[in-house]
Amino acid sequence: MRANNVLGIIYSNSYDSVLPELTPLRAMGSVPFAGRYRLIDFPLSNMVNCGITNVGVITKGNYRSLMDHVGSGKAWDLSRKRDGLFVIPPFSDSAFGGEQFRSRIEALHSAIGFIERSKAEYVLMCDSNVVCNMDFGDLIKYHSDKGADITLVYKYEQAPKIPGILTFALDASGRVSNEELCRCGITCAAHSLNIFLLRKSLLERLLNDAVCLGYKDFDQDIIASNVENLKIFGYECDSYARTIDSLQTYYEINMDLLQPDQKDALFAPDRPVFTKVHDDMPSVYSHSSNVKNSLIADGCKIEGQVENCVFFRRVNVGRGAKLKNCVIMQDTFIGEGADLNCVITDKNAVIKPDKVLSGDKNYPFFLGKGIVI
Amino acid sequence: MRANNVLGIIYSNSYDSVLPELTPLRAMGSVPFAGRYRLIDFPLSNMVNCGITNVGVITKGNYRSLMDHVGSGKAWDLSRKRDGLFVIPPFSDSAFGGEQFRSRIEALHSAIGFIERSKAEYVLMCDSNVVCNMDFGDLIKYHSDKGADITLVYKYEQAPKIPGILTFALDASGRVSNEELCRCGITCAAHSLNIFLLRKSLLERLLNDAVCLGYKDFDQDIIASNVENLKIFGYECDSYARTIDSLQTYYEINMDLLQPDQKDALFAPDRPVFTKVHDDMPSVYSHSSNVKNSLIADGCKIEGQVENCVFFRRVNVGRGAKLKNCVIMQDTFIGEGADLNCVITDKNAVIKPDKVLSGDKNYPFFLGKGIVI
Amino acid sequence: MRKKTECLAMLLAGGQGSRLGVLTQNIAKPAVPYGGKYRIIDFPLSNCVNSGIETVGVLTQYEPLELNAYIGNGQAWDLDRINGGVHILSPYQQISGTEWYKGTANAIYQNIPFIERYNPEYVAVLSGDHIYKMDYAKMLTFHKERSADCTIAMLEVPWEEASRFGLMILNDDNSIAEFEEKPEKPSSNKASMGVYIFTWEKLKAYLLADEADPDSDNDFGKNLIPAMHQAGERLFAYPFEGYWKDVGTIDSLWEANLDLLNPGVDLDLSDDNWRIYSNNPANTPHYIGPNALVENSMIAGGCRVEGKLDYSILFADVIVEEGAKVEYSIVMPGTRIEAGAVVRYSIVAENALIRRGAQVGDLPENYPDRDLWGVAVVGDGLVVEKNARVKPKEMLENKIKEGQE
Amino acid sequence: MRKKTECLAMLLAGGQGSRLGVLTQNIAKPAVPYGGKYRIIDFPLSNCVNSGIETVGVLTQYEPLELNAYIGNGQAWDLDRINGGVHILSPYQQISGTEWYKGTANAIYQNIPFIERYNPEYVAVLSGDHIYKMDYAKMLTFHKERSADCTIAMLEVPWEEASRFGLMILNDDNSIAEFEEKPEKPSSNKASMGVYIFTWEKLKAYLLADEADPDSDNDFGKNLIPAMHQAGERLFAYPFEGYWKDVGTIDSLWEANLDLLNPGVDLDLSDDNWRIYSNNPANTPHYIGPNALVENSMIAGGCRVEGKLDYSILFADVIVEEGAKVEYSIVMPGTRIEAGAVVRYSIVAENALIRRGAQVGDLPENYPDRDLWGVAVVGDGLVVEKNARVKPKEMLENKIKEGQE
Repeated sequence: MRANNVLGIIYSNSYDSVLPELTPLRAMGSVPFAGRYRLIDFPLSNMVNCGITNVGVITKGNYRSLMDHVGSGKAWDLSRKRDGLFVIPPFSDSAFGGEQFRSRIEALHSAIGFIERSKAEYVLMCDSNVVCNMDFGDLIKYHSDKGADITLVYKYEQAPKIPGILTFALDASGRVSNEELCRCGITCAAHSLNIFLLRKSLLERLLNDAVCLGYKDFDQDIIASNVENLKIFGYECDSYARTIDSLQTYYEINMDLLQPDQKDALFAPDRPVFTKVHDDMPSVYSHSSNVKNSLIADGCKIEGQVENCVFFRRVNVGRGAKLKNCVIMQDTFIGEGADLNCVITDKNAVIKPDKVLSGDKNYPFFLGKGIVI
Repeated sequence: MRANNVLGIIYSNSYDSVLPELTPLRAMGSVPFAGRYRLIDFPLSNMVNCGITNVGVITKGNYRSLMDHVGSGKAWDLSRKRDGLFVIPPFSDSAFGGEQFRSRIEALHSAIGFIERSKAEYVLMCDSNVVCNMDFGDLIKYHSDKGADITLVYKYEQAPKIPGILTFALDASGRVSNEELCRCGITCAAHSLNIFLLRKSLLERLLNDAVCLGYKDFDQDIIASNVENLKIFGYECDSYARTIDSLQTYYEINMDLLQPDQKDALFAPDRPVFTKVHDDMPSVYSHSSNVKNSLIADGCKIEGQVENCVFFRRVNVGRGAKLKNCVIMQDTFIGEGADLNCVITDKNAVIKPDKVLSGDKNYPFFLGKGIVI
Repeated sequence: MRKKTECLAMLLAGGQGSRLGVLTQNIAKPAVPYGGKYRIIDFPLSNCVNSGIETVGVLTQYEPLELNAYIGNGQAWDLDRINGGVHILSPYQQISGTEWYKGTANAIYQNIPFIERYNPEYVAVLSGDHIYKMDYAKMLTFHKERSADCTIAMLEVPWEEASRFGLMILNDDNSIAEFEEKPEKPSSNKASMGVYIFTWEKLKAYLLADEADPDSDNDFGKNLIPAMHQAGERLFAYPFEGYWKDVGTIDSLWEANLDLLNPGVDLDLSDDNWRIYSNNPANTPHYIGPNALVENSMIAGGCRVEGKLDYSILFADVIVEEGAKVEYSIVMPGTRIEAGAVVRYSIVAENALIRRGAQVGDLPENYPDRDLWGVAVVGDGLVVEKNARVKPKEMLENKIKEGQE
Repeated sequence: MRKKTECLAMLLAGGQGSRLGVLTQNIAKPAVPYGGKYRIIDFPLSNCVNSGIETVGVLTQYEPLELNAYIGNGQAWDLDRINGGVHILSPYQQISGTEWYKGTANAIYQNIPFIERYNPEYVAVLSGDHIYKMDYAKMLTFHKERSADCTIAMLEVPWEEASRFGLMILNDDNSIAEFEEKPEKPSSNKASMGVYIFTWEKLKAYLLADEADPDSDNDFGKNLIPAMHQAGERLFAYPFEGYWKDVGTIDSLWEANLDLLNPGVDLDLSDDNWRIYSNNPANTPHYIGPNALVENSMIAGGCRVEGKLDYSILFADVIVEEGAKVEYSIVMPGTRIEAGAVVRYSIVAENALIRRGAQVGDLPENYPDRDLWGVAVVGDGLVVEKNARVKPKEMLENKIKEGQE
């Protein structure tokens, strides 16, 4: 199958609830990450890099900043007459009594018109809270080689602390085996990255059945209960993949990117991660700056000391300020002499001169959007 | 002031309720009109033709087909890095207790973030149910020449049957005068086309006041009650402008376009009306076709008799079928020998062979989307 | 690092198309209007994008202005891509000197740096003057399956016409045994369609060799492909079935247009799965007047028809006034045919004005000596004055005087 | 009918820029990188779009490949417009014959049909090798207010440098009394910036006259504008204040870059109301290593800095290894400076490799005879081998051998 025969579906609101600090005003997909990205850039770029040209982004609430970010899809070369990127706004779906969808099944069903209109044969679904860079071309080939009905991507490691995450055992052929299916989330296990590939006609049938039967849980009612009826295969992701399940992991994953091998794994040069371009000037370091082991996006002006930090666009660090182990989002202003340790600031925060803020590596201090302190 | 100093705002859901037949699944702005257009094309093209490059489209419900139609704004050359076209989805606005907006004031307030971010000095607001082609450049010049605080566009003729439409009297200078302000809607009067031009800072102030004071009615609480405090001028529209207030007027306005002078007035060659391009082939007439006094969009295949009709894209008329005084929307299939008089079909309708349907010029027969009869 | 492109296309749009006379006086041949709303180049461009080829170089050095303006940023064909998209490639100066394209192979040779930017595995070389719908992706699969070095799309033509074409004699496995260039007595009816897919590495080597040969005319058909054949490279013919027409002459252009009105002809432009894109101005639905009579015709947007129309194709914004008659004719955008004028068996170019009582073209049956008869042509922007006459076969290049009543 | 365009811009990007030596060996001068993420042409293009000019013709006949690829469909500058947008205009063949651009005026002359398509009232003619931010809309207002035929942007330069410029002597109303072309003893310090606005009707008439004059060099400064002046047309000088720099030489390019690190220089690239757009690849935030020392520098995306950096500008994806030292230097995209290498007072072009222990450039204080000192340049893609040395003022065009320890 050619990749342009695959329709991409991204949930922009996946597990908003595990990151309440950053998602009151934005969807998971538009959470800033790694200095210049938003989380949705990763699934989107993965799809585009393997040749997928038709992507639907399912939204629920608070998706204005997401729409602002993805725009017409130009940054991913998905601004097209035919196919391209579509943001699918919530729709009062009569099947659910006019309310907005709550579960993954309902979300998909609410986009059923979009899915049906597509001429693609396959559907590839991703979540926004999984930061990964993988070659979906290999996944597509695996699916076809195995003759699978559904292929789901998994990692074998400690499962993220997300309620109801699917963990399972596989037989020698890679097929998800029935008996060892379990839902735990504590020890090392093959856990789903919520990346699913299946034939569009099969998805349509499963969805219609699920709605008729009142199913709510995609993992349980569609995947788990069909392990015998359908050939469900697991595909192990051997490239970079991390799941965000809390502010703590969000912080850790940002910090881990200060290790060059982690950064190089996520930003594989042959699979670039695309994002909206902002035309900031390159960052400027003054005479008094002293920056060590940090990731710095464009447009910053640094006059202070910075160590082990991730800076987003246009961060301003005054003379004599000291930052250590911080994730500082765009347009944050750090006054002269301020001293920050283990702090996450959301956009447009202002730290007045000489303020001292300190969190812990295991419990970073979070400063909300636009807060002046 | 340069037109690119003006921010355009279009209500896509204006008066959905007056056209219930066509708006259960779409916003007023995406109601098909005149063979190949959607109603929003008219305010959008007017704005673009006078040089406005930043337009926000405020939506409420059922706006998927609208988003599909406007896409990234390319058709209006509004797909831009900076400015361009933005669809503003409804947002749970805490000022209104988390519910979606109901009034024009609430709608505008819900888009206040978008309005504030714009660098334009002025705001021009339009509705989607007013079909007009006017030179907004002249309006902008008038506003500036008069030193007006608010300029509203009016027509002097029988007011449309829209509840609460604003009618008023003007003094010799063109200023809306206080004493004769009234709300009627029956006889000839200067009635508002709901096109307003004002300084952005003034709009922001008026909106904030209105929300604080719990105002709901833009016309009454913002325009009428400020006639003395503000210099509110009326600008008479001397070009084509018709207001849709019911299925009946919708039908009439379509039919009136069969008069070449009406059509030429709406489609002024120096102010083209842009719309999404669909790449249909030109329409084909067979040996057995006989078409008189009709407006035919691309992609039709006509083998029957057609008189006084407006055809949208890809209408198929079988041999021996007879259509008179009909508005036939896209992808309608008319079987052989069918006989239709004064019928409006929504998209994808199918009329089986030899069916006879007849409405009246004053009460056309309406066939809903996808109905097979 | 730029990602590898599997296949890019180079479209040879250079020809002046002199056999189209006045129709190509100011525009390159691929920009000639066709089929009510299209231009010839819409076909290869749409084929490319429908086949998944999103990087297209259009090679031209002759009057590219109209073509440039028509192609614009490629948006109409969904080819306004960030990587790739459509690019018009004119000759340019280098430190080592400058030259115009000498031949088709040289045109590609001069653009090797363009091609290499995209790092393609395969390059499709297409000519820009044929009307056809073709899935190049299928041809590429054929090419790959055979590990071919060059695959040539091939069509079986009627034997009696075969001598007008470049022909191929094939072995059983579809590899090419021999070429015959417009032979008097054809021994094959398998004609080359002017559509090639090359393995880029091979093509590049032969382009360099061809350029180094001072005796070469630097032409694909005459030099480069025979050279590959002689050297024993793997050349295959890819069989194509379907509508394919060269529109290089007035007669074939006229015929190819009227083919669209013939239900028996296998060229469906309404197929939603293989759309032919075009770049069209904003125009309204067309209007048919109360006394018009329209039969067997195709009408584009913006037209106003109040007269009689039969077996004709009107492009955008054409006006046919009440009492005017248009039969078996092609009328290009913006032309006006006044009341009482008669246009028959003609091609009228853009923005012409046929005034009252003028007569353009005539019925073949009025010409017992068929050699005197042919399609009449009126060049763009010309005025055919009142009661004037443009004879069959005539090609009007300048204003014509008012005729006698 | 196409709507009237108020003003379109023609950007003269033709120059080979030979004074930039290896830096323009394979690219046109406007494509030379500047300021960490920009190329020279970003400035006039961004000025155009910020001034509301959305139709820009870029005239070039020299190595347009890189420029073409860089400009692409114009999206980076918001110039991927359906009407208008940015178009690269190379010479082409017409029925009447073909020719390369003979001079700046001839380049515009050859593109009259392009200009006329947009039916402009005014045409701005810009040169493509200056760094400046300027609102052409204000200049246009000035032009219109004075009913000028030609307005020339003018900058007051220091008297001691005035003799390097084309100068203007003005009347009280800012109309131009006289021109002085690089005079030895300047009687004015008002220099032309190479930015012109013409009333199109007038410009067209003079272009036609200039073309008809066999003795003309077809140059704006030498022929066309003096001719307008002589004929008594209304020529005005528009005073500009702000940063403006010609980057036509290695020294001025180097200086103009380092100007960005000087807070006293009036060139703010972070102004949100006058953004300078550029076309940049997808790259990550840059990374500063644990032992790096970065001062007074500007660093673009994708870089990895583990060494010492002072008064330098790194373009995208540059690597400075631990122990390497870069001072007072400009390092263009993709270059790698290995451990222990020292780069001082240099411009290193794209994708070069400076190997361990190599030394590029030197401090001026080490050269008592300042004529022997100058900025060192390493051409693109070159390797400076281990311990090799590139002397000040040297311009490395070919691979250099390994040096002695």
